[in-house]
Amino acid sequence: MAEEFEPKIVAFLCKWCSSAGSDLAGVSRMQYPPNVVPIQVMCSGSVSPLYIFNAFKKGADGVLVSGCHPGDCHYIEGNYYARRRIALVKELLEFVGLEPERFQMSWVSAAEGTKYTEVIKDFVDVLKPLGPQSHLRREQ
Amino acid sequence: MKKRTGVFVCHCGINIAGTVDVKKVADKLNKHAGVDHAEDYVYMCSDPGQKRIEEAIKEKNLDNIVVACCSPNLHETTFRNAAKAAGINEFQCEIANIREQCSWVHKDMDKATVKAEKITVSAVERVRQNESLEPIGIPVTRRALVVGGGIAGIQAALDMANTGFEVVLVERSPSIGGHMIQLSETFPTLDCSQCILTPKMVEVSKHPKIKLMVYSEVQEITGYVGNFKAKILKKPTFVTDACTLCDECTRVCPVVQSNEFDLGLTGRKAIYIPFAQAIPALYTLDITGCPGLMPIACGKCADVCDPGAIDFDMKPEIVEEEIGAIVLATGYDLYGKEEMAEYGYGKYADVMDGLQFERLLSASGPTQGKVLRPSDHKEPKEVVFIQCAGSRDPEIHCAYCSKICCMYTAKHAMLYKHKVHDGQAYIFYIDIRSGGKNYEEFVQRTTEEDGVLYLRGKVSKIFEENGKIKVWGTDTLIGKPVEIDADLVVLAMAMRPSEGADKLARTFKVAVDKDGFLAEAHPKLKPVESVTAGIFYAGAVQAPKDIPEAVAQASGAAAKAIGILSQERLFHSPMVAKVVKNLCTGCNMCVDVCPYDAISLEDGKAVVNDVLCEGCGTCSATCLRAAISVKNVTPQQIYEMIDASVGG
Amino acid sequence: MVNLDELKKEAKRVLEDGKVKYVIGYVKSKASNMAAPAFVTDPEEIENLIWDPTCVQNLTKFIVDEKKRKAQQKKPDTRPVAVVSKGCDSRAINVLLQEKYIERDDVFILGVACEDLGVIDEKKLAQKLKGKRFGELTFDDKKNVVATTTDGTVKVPVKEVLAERCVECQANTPLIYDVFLGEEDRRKPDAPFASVEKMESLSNKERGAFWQEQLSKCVRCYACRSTCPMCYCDECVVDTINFAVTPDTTAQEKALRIKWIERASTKSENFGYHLVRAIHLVGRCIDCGECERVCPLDIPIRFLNKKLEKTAKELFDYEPGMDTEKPALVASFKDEDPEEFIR
Amino acid sequence: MAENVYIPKLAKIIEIKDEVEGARAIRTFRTQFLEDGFTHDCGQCAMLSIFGKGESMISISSSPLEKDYLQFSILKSGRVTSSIHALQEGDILGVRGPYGNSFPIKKWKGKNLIFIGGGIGLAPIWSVLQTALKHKENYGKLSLFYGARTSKDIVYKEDLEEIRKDIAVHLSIDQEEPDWNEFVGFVPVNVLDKKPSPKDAIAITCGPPIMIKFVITNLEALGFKDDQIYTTVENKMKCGIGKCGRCNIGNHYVCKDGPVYSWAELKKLPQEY
Amino acid sequence: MDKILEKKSLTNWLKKLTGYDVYAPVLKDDLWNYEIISDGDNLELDYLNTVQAPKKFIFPQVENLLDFGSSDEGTPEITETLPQPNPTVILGVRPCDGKAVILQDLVFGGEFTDPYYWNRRNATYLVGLTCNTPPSPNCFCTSVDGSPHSQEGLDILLTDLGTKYFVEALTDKGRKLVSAGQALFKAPTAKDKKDLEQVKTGSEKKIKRQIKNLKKVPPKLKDMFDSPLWDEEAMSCLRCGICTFLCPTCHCFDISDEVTSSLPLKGHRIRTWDTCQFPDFTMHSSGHNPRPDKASRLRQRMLHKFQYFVEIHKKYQCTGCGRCVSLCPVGIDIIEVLDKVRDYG
Repeated sequence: MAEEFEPKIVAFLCKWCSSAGSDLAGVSRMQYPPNVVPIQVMCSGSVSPLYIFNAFKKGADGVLVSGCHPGDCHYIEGNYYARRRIALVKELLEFVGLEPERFQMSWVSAAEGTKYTEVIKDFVDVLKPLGPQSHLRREQ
Repeated sequence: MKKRTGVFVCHCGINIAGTVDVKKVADKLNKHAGVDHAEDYVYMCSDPGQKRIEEAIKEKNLDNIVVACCSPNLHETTFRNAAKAAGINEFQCEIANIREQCSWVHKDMDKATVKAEKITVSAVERVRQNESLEPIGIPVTRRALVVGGGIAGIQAALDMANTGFEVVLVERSPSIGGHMIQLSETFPTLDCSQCILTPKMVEVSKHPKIKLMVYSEVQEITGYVGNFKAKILKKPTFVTDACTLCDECTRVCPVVQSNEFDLGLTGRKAIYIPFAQAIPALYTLDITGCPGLMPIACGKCADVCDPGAIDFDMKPEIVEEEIGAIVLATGYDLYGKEEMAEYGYGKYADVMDGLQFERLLSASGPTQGKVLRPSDHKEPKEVVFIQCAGSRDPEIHCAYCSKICCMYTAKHAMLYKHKVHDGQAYIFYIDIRSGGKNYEEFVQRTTEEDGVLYLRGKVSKIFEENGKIKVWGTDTLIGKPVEIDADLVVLAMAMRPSEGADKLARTFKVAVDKDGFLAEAHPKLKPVESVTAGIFYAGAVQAPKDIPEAVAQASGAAAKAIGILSQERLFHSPMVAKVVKNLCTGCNMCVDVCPYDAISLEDGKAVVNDVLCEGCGTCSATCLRAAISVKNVTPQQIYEMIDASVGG
Repeated sequence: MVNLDELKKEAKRVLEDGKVKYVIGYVKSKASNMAAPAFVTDPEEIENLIWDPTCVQNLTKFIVDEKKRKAQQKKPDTRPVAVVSKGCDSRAINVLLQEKYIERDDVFILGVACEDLGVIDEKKLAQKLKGKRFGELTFDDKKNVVATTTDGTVKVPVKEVLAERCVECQANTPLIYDVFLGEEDRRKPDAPFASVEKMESLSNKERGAFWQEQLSKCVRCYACRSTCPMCYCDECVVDTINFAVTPDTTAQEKALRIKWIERASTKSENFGYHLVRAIHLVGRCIDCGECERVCPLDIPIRFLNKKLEKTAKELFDYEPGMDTEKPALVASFKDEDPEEFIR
Repeated sequence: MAENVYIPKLAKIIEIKDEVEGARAIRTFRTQFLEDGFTHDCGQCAMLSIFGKGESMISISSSPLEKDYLQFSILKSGRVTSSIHALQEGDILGVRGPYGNSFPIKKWKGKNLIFIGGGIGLAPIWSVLQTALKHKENYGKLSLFYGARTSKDIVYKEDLEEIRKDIAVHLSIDQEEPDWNEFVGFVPVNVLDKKPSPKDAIAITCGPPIMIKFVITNLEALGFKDDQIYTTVENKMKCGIGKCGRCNIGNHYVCKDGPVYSWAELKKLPQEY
Repeated sequence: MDKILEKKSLTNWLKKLTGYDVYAPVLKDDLWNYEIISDGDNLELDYLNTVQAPKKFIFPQVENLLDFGSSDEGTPEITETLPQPNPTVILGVRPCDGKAVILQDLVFGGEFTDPYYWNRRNATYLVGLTCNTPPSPNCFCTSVDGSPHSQEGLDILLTDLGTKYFVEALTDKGRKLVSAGQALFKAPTAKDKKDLEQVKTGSEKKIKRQIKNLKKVPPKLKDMFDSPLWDEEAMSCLRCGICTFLCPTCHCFDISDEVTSSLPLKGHRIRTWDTCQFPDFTMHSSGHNPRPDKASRLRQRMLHKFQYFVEIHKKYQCTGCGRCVSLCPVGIDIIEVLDKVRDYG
């Protein structure tokens, strides 16, 4: 029997909210699939489109950018810039034919361990039927 | 030179080792190119664990280390200090979080182990490109700013002033005292609120280290921890220092406005002193109602003022103050009338909120402490108190618990009963939250000694009929509908951030939470700190609180501020943005996005003020030319981390 | 109609006055049916300038060139250069001003109105002429393009062979100029994003297949980048070397340079290049369409930029090159920016 | 089938020596081929590979008479050289070559050889110098001018002291330093100062382009003819075999037709290096 | 070996070429390009010249030189990746592009033969087609010692004689292809031969553009290294790679390492097209750039093709295909530039 496809997800988590939120999920021993490798960044606003393109190129099946809720940013407004930038990147990626489900953004606060867990669970669920991402992936 | 890296994998007892094969992780890392040492140990954070790290650094001549353990929020400092103790720069230590973000959230050992490896490799790739950095030192202006003159602000100001630091206390209304000065008695001791607060208010006004600025608002804050500059707007009171407090003006003033102090239960003149014990004792001319300003249509007050203290030409004034630390204590407001229309609030005179009821109970209140209902000044015999009016109602109102309502409602009912012995008090509640010293006993007293009737359930409808306020509800304990013909209904309205808190947050560059309260830096470990260094919270500005909590937090904030003010120099994280001059074209985008105004253009190139920069990196994502990035979170590092995360 | 003699007169005047270093305009090309850029220093040669729908190039690129050239010269002539500028090209100048890349005094703008025309698309014309080979193109006063083919001359209304970018043009009149020629006739197209909308209406899969095929053609000659006035960085993610090397650049810094995109013109790298190009032009691309025109393999690159232009307009009400004082699209935000896509 | 010219041979680093520290660090590497290697002539180069980082053309600074190892002295300057610097003894890298022409040492029999080097530019001529030292009987007087920015930037320090016993060594640094007893000033000035005689002499110079330029001017002033001056040209190279086009100057490919030129030959080429 | 092939038999011949990959010009989205054809049914040989020359089959834009990796102990391991291509027939090669292959042979041969190139070259069969009408308005093959019916570099040359092709099998490889479809080919009649001559003489006259006295150019260029002409001509240059990437004779390349996995190390060393027109082409890692501006790079292109190459190989490195002229976005015209050089001073 073929092994079930396990999507690889790169998650850019802002240090103050989303990474802290995922810590909280840990502290609360909430369970979610191990498909995500988190990369902590200072702020969702610091996630350059290049990072996202690169993750897909390197073979990520999904990319998540997660930051603080609007108004809740540790850096006051970094997440507002992120929101705008990510919207544009998302539109572009969809336009060139990447399945929209593969690139997601979420707001997860330091208190939202549950939400983080759900975001990851749902992301994995939505990626599994899509199979491996080959659209932007580098030829091996 | 080739960098030598060491990796230390912590078992955390079985916390990590239970789900992650730590030996395998250490083995894998040992084989990783560039890693010269990898080991695992049961508790890395323990003394012997730290020793192992220090020894390995020395023996193996390591340039940098990764500790794979719990969240960096917990032991990053521990391990960085260990690195420092072993003679390498603290920034040559990175944490791979394989507990909160791995072992605790997964069950499958194989998969969790692979993930832990990736997380650790990713940290290795990051640390290998870390620069050694030294904290940035800045001199400190040893003065504090307190915004808000309620009990929290007063307490914080006094604590700091008594330690010997100058304090500027800014209050936007004409007097300090806040909501506490409006209260009758306080739970659970039934102390007279004014009696315990006024001495503190007087102390503020007389304190040589406190500069009190009432009727003032902070308009702009620039600078950074240790060196803020505040622009404070002093609104004109139109009354000069010549005033002798003779009160003639008030007598002749023809304009009657709603009295804020009594929450509209009474009126006041356009020229007024807020309340008898107001600090400072100064008259203020409220221009919203005064016809006398432009053109002079009235001027009666000026006519009767012997000392000539009325100055219609008084202008707003901007005062600039330099300060080193800030305490925000702007408190709360009650949930708005317009939002609680379902309970007839604002529609029926005899439906009032808790603060209004406080005024009714207060000896200094409109009824001199007699409980008389507003509509007909009769003593209400049946009073319904409704808790959670606006709180704990995520669908329509506020999701959060306002925390103090259970207690003050109990107090209201008790005080009512003390004044109206034959009256009946009903309390609709969801459940009673009486955590706090002597609080539960207090609530028990209301039922046992004062016969207050607690009804567990929600009120479905309130309407006026035959001079009574009909209250329909359900007692969910007996499962039957309840109908009460009340004389007075008191709503324990939700607390919410005082008006303008959102603007305040922007002015001070601090974050607000989803409910509009100011967000603390960490919900557990930094409850007093804001996200901006040097700005602290006291009282209900951060979340609903009762008086002792507000005071405690105020003292905490004061202590934190003193912690800053008592230093010669402050140290700032050196993980700040750095510009590659050659690449910069001076397009100004980084300047536009910087939330801290830390970047400016000099000779057409971006220049970062290290002291202002908080290292968020928004500039680096915006720059099209990769000319700016944050030290130790550079695109190069992220690139390698992506590589490690996707795993080839 | 833009009076060519008037244009020449103005160009000659600033040149003769010594007000400008040279005039950048269009001349007839021997090599191509489209015009060629010309750099005129001799007032006599102003006579060669032309203005017609073959003047496709966005000459703003050469203002960028001039700035780079000046940076290399020890004692540069600091006089401005004059440039013939169409509406779209003038928006490019605006973006350069907005990004403080040039100063207003660096350029003397001879603004020319496209009125109800624009520039022609050679390929559309070729299709119209049903594959007949054509030689020299001229234009009559009835707004026809007159082509000499093997079967004699053929007249085609210019409007029928306008470049897609002109059909969807939102700035047919220069927004910024020192001298303005022609009629101000600001037209607003009914469907400024029609071409993109057509693409959007395809399924995600179909679009994916489309771009897979199109981008696999790319040979990475970088003509699209090279012709773009906004691609003025000294260093590009696709370059192999850091051009911003100075004597004090350390080996470490050079070694750390990231290869975001590999040299190979393979699918993933081509996607990478074009995605980065598109995202770097968001809020900056003013749809002069030159990237697509110059592509020797006819990859419809303009779609990528146009798509983001549409997104910026619809989501953020941002139009590039319209306001030089505004912060850039990605360097600003509004509280009410959409976030339905965020969980 | 002929050997594939693009495939490097693997070689092991047997010795590493720090020559210069700091941002412009120089290290000397001695390598030994794992299997069959190649032999080279004085002045030839080899392409060193760090797999994953790329290749870099480096001149071979050991003498062809040295059969045990190939020596490379490498200035840390870019991606590849930085990763070579990160290698340790025992590590393996790729080497292909040898490439380019060589110094016509056979023609120099009986001549006085004057070596003039600056900075890392000593490396390419070191191979000739070593060869000449081993067969001193073949040549006239040997002398060496060598300069660096500071005394810390001098390469082959111990070797220089060693050869001092045999030949005249004129060291210089650009600026005054305490405890420096030799010449202070640029290399060309030192040459002018010491006035080597052009009679029966060959001058071999290598260093930064600006130094070479002034050395040649000064040598000409001292009466050296164009064919008495030899230097090496360094251009960007990728293939090493005259195909990739990068190092093209006139009808020459420096990797194949260079890097060694007499000033007489070099003068005929476009000045594009 | 001369033969006649009826046009209607072309498809049948192609079908007989089993074991070969057959490519021919195909029109797609207004562009002619070589595509693999499964059968020759829809083949149209009345085509303009393809955008990309057949160069890409022999000297592909990306060539894997070797794979590298590392053993468990961290020792580098390398694997040679010489291509072993299927025999490939390129049908419809214009004579200019055929000649270009000869020029490429000079580059990739010589002292160091390039095995990647030659493996592909030896597996490639070039079937040319005489240009009865110039495939590009900017054709100038006759000015650079070429002609629309040049046989150089081709294995077979077809000439369109209306209903049939005159087939000249020029090499053993060509004869092999013809013999694969032996029965379909007939011997040419005397008339066919006469027709062939007529077509050939006629075709040369149809070439409109030319450089007169090109012979004067190479010696002249020698003294024009520092001429201001280059600055003038390069003003409009965009520094893109169209002229060189699409040139059938340009051969410059880059070698770079592509890491596909860093843990454990895996990747390819690849060779990719590069061009003297890119500013990073000659830049040293120190930042020094011998060709720092557009003018010096434009000069390099001209000098390399019309002076240096001529000095080394006694041939122009240009076949007059006109691609660089037609496709230059700003109309830089090599013909015009060379005219100016010839008449300079």
